[in-house]
Amino acid sequence: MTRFLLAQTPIDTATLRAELLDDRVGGYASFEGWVRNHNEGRDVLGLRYEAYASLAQAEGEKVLDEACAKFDILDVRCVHRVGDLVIGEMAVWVGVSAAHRDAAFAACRYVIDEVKARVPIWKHERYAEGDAGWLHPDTKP
Amino acid sequence: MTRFLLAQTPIDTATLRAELLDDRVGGYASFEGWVRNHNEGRDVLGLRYEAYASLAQAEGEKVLDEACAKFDILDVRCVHRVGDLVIGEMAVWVGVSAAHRDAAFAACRYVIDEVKARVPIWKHERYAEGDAGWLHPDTKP
Amino acid sequence: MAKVTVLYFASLRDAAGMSSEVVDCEGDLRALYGELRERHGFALPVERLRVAVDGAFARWSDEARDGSEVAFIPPVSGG
Amino acid sequence: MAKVTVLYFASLRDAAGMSSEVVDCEGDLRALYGELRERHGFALPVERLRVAVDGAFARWSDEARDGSEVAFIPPVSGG
Repeated sequence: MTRFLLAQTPIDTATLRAELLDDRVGGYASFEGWVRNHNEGRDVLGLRYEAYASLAQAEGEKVLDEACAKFDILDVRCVHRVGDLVIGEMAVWVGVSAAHRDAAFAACRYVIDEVKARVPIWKHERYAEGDAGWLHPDTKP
Repeated sequence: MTRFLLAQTPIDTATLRAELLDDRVGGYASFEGWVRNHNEGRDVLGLRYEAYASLAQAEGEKVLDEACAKFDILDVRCVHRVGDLVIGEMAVWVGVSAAHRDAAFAACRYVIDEVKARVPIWKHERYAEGDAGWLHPDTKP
Repeated sequence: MAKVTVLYFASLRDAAGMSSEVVDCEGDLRALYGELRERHGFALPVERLRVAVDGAFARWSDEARDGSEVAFIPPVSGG
Repeated sequence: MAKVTVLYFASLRDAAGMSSEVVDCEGDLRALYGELRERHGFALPVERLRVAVDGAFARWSDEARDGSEVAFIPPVSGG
């Protein structure tokens, strides 16, 4: 089953969350990344995400497999937007269900950290000053 | 404003989450505790939460104030159910918005841990064997 | 001699068979719990409880004030 | 001599002015990037990139295979 998804359209967290409901679940942790109106001291008007879709899909799925292996969780999902987003829109969502909250929190954190570090998705920001650019953070990919 | 609430009825996370939306938010972390069908090796049929309402309200609010002081977050909310709950129902919800995910995760974890440890709410479980009882965990309150 | 309203929650309420009662009280809150524990057969020792007066956490060494509302808080289990 | 399809993303695509091209290639993937960097004026040094072949991460020392699809992956910024 596909647990990592790239989405062209707004993310419906209620439906995604419902897929993780299960009588054995005691703790559900989720994280959402939203488009902020500022980044590194600059006013942001909007942004665009571009992905290398086939590799992003495979690498995202790998991150979720790792989360299942490392933590005592019941299930995990992640969706990342591509295309144009406005301020306040959701860019990424992670949801994790587990019997206990320790594992749910740890896995949720792991997934968002690894997705940001490894999955081939790039952010293009448009600034209030009129310029725009791709973000290529200066950390080891 | 009241940011900690005791609820007699099912928790509507979509509405609660919407109250935390803000153009400055980059990360939103949330936690939900659901009623599991088992606890400490026993099959659970359902449960009831009882609160010392006035003190629970005050202590819950205090936990959220502490979270705002300790972590670089924009806002935080917590709702805890009281009354009868069935398996799969949400017992508690925590939502935190922040510019960055580190603070959102840390504050979310802090709130659920402190609420569980300090807020005067008690769980009464009914078991498949027919008996029932109050949970008074053997840790320093 | 102070007259206080005592609130019982969870297993204390089940053991007392009531959610509150008005009692006469001399001395501090620790002594009050000791007396009520004996009367109602509460299983929980004072060390596992917290105590609140008029909706705020209090110290066991506080004196019971006439007309106040005292709550014994057994170990909590929310979440 | 191998003929490979090269994919460009993000700032590499902007700099190349195209999202893909077919190039002739001798040697390993590191050499291929060096040649294309010179041709298109890419700002990013090879140390800051990863490379993928046919949809899977690869090593810079891998030889380019005829007919394969090579993608240079600049530092990612999802989330």
